[in-house]
Amino acid sequence: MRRWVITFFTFVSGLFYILEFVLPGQTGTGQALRAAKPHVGEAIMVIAAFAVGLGVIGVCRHHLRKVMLRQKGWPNSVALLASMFAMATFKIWEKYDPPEVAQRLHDLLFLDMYNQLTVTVFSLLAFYVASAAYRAFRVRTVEAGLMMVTAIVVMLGQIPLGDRFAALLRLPWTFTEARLWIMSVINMAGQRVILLGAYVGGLAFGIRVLLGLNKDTLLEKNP
Amino acid sequence: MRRNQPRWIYLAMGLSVTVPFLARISFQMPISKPVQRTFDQVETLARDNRQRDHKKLALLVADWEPATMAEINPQVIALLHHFMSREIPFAILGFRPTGPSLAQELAEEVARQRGEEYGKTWCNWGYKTQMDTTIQSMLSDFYTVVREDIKGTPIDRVPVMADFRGMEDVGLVAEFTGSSCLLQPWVEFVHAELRTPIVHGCTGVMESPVYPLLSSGQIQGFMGGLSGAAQYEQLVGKPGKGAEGMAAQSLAHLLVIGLILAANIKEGASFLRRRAWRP
Amino acid sequence: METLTADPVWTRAGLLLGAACTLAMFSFLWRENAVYRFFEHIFVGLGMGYTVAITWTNVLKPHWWDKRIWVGASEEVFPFWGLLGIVGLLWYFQLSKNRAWLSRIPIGILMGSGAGLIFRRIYGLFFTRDGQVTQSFLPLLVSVDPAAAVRSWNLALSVSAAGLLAFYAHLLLRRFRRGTDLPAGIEIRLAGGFLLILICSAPLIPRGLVIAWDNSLIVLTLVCVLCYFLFWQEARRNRLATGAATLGKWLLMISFGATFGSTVMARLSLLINRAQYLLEQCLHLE
Amino acid sequence: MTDPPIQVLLLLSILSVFLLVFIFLARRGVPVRLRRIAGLESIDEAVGRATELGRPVLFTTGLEPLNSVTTLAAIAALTRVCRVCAKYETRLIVTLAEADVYTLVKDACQQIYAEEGKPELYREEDIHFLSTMQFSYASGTAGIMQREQVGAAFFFGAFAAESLILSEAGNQIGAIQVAATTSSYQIPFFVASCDYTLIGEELFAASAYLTRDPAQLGSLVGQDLAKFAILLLVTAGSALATLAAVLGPESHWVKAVLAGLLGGAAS
Repeated sequence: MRRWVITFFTFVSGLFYILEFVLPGQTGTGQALRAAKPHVGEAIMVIAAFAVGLGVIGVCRHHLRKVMLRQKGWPNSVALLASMFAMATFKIWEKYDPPEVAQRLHDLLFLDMYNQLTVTVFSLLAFYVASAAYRAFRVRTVEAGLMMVTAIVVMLGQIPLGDRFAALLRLPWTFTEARLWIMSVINMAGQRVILLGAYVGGLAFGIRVLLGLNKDTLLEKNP
Repeated sequence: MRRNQPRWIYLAMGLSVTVPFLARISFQMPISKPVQRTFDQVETLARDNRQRDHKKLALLVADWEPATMAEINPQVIALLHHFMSREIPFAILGFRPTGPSLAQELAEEVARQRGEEYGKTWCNWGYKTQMDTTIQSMLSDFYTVVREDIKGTPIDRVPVMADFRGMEDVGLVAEFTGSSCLLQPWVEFVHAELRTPIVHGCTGVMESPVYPLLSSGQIQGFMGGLSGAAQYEQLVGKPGKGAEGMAAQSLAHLLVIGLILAANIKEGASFLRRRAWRP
Repeated sequence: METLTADPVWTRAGLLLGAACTLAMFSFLWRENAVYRFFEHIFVGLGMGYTVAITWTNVLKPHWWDKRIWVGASEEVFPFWGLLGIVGLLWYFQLSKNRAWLSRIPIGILMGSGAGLIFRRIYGLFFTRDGQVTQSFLPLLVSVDPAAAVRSWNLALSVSAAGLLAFYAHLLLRRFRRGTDLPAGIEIRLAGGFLLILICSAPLIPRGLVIAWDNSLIVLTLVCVLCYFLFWQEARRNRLATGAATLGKWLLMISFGATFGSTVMARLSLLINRAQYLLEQCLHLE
Repeated sequence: MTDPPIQVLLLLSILSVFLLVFIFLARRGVPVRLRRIAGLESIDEAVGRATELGRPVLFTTGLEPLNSVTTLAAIAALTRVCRVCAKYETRLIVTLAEADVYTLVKDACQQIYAEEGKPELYREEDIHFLSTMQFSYASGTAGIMQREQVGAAFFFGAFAAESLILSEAGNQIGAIQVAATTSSYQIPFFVASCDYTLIGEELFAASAYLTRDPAQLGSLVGQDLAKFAILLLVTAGSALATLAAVLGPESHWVKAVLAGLLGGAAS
């Protein structure tokens, strides 16, 4: 019964977009569906937006418990909750003509803290690329070898020094050209197949979703 | 030494990106075809706009997040300089929460340098959820999906939007993102339907999946990573963060290549030595 | 919301905070530590708070909340205001133990719309005039400018030669390790045969046409990589198909090598941006 | 909105019919056999090696929560690894980045150990929910790998930038590593640093193979046929295009066929 209810909603919302695609749009039902489309789209946008609170509730539950029970690292949880509420408040306030201080604080939190933190976290990876290059990237198979050679050519092709290097070696092509060629011939075809595989997989998944044939862990956990 | 080996490598990495800044080395980049085509597409829009009564908008799709700011921001700044110097009005829209604010920040910065102002040169449509259905709806009826701008002004009261009827008045989509699959809906829906030209800016990571779309002509051009930004800056004549970083980029690349080669040579040599000693 | 003018006190505070955040995160390279963990929590909190705020101001408020007064008031009637709210609130049954299945309804609606749209998406991406499949109908022979042909030929030949060399190196290596001699697999014969056919057929080609090396390689890659991603046992009965699949895996590896190279650039760019920030904005070394 | 040409609609419905037919055939009990997947067979080998060395095995399911298809496929592989570990009496360590995955995995592992008749070997403290934060999760996993000196490591699921941190840690301690991911831009790093890598869709094939879920198996075969149909289309299309080039400007009929192929789209 539950499965039927869920499949019904899924199927109806899928069918809307399938019919809208398949039926000729100038007359009859097709025309009506096309007229309804912006409103359906708006409704789906709103439904998706409602999910935003779930993450907040999950985080609050987890971290509030940590703070209450004084578990290890609870001051971090306080910081997390405080920064979350501060950011949300100042961002919403921003829309209602806040005093200058509030706006400055918003900029401080968003531009000077959030942005810098994110960029730095990801920049750590540059160090890992370097150390892994030395410690992990061993050519063990012909596949890895092909990959490494291509990678080195591509890397030389994306820096200005690479072309001078090619001129020095008197190669008949520059690395920039070689990179573009690899990218737009072999890489292009390979990626095209990956794209194709993903969409055919998406089609198969979509059909299973519409017919309710996927295993649903949530339903099986609470029968 | 062995335990601290990664730390030595980290140090070498740190030095290889800081030294070029202090030494102030700079390079000219060869312009690659995809970047040149991006530039040409914007020029085409500017030329067409001059012959039209209603100028078409360029739509800057801001789908990047602070994590990829380092690569995307220089690209966007260069493109915004290009838009403003050619008097192309533009709009900003995003399907990632932080995107529209980051784009707004950059637009304000460039506008300050050029003496333009919000509302007359550009409009920010803000953040929306559910990309695929939302783009579909925008194609049918734009004003259902975009009701007010990022500051809460009803969208039809923003001066730059005065002549705007719907997506057919978008002359160019410039999509910037650090995640895969955010470009494709624009191709599948907007380009397939209205044949709107699309240009793209992406991080280096996402560069290789873009080539199929470029070679089929579904997107007209793109710039990838910091080197794409450096090339576009060169084309626009506004050297910025991209060009500045290329020297450091070169040195660090050489370091990585050197490390890969060194590791494999070491491995190969020890392998041969072991073999030679075995009876 | 007016644009603020620069204020030295605030600017300095901002830079100081930014630099502190940057250095705290970099301290992770030494080892994971308390300062790093503290800032990481702040980072997550800020991100979440931002998303909530922007979802409210840009989506829920204009598209849902503001419309409650419009019901029946204007031609843009939106009578489903209440209903939509109820469906949206169903998400929160995920928190209940016994009624969790109700939260499957909004998920189902979203997934269903995605599944329904996949048909239009496949059409738009693959089968329009400049679609991926349509643009794969490439002629293997074209009339081109001779100079360009020679150039692309050079490249194609260098890459194939590099591939062959890599393969023989691989054989040699395996021979060293295992002490056995392995015969060349069907895939190498396939690749060699393909090149040979192309080269030998050159004199047979009508005048004014040349082999389109790039196109041939693209079609070869498409076919071989597609063969690699076939999983049904029956599809692998044929030795030719198996060979094509192995060749496809190699070609795929070249494609991954390209990804590898550009990913290195992406990672380095982030670090370079940090160097710029710390050196120029915080320390004013300019 | 313009209407799609009839040829495209026909093609799409043929592809959908392939999928539907094979899903239903498989659900009816028609056996489906899949090709050999090298990485999958290496599971036994890797666990065996760890057992010989007397070192534990590590498994991790990536960043995405339970509603992602990739994570579900990874959990299917985990059940297999867990079964082999129970058989060989090797210690299994699991690290996770999502709370909902944690509850599911805990129950599943306990059940498998019970099924294999060795419930006493199941240790709840070896299943770690580390953090939803990407880098804490990665550094936590890398730390466990180094402390416990794992002999084999399995990285199955959706990974982002942390792929390198994990596989480098495994490399340092000389573990045999198997990776499987659908994040195509992380595959190169896994290929470079792991012993076996399942590329993209191979993960789903592996999951279908291991769970024997008829809907998944059937749709895999349907997908194969759909891909094969597109392969034929591409071959035919480029043969026609070549023919058009050989025949030169007089080749009207070839051009007409080419144009008709996808409803005027291919001209």
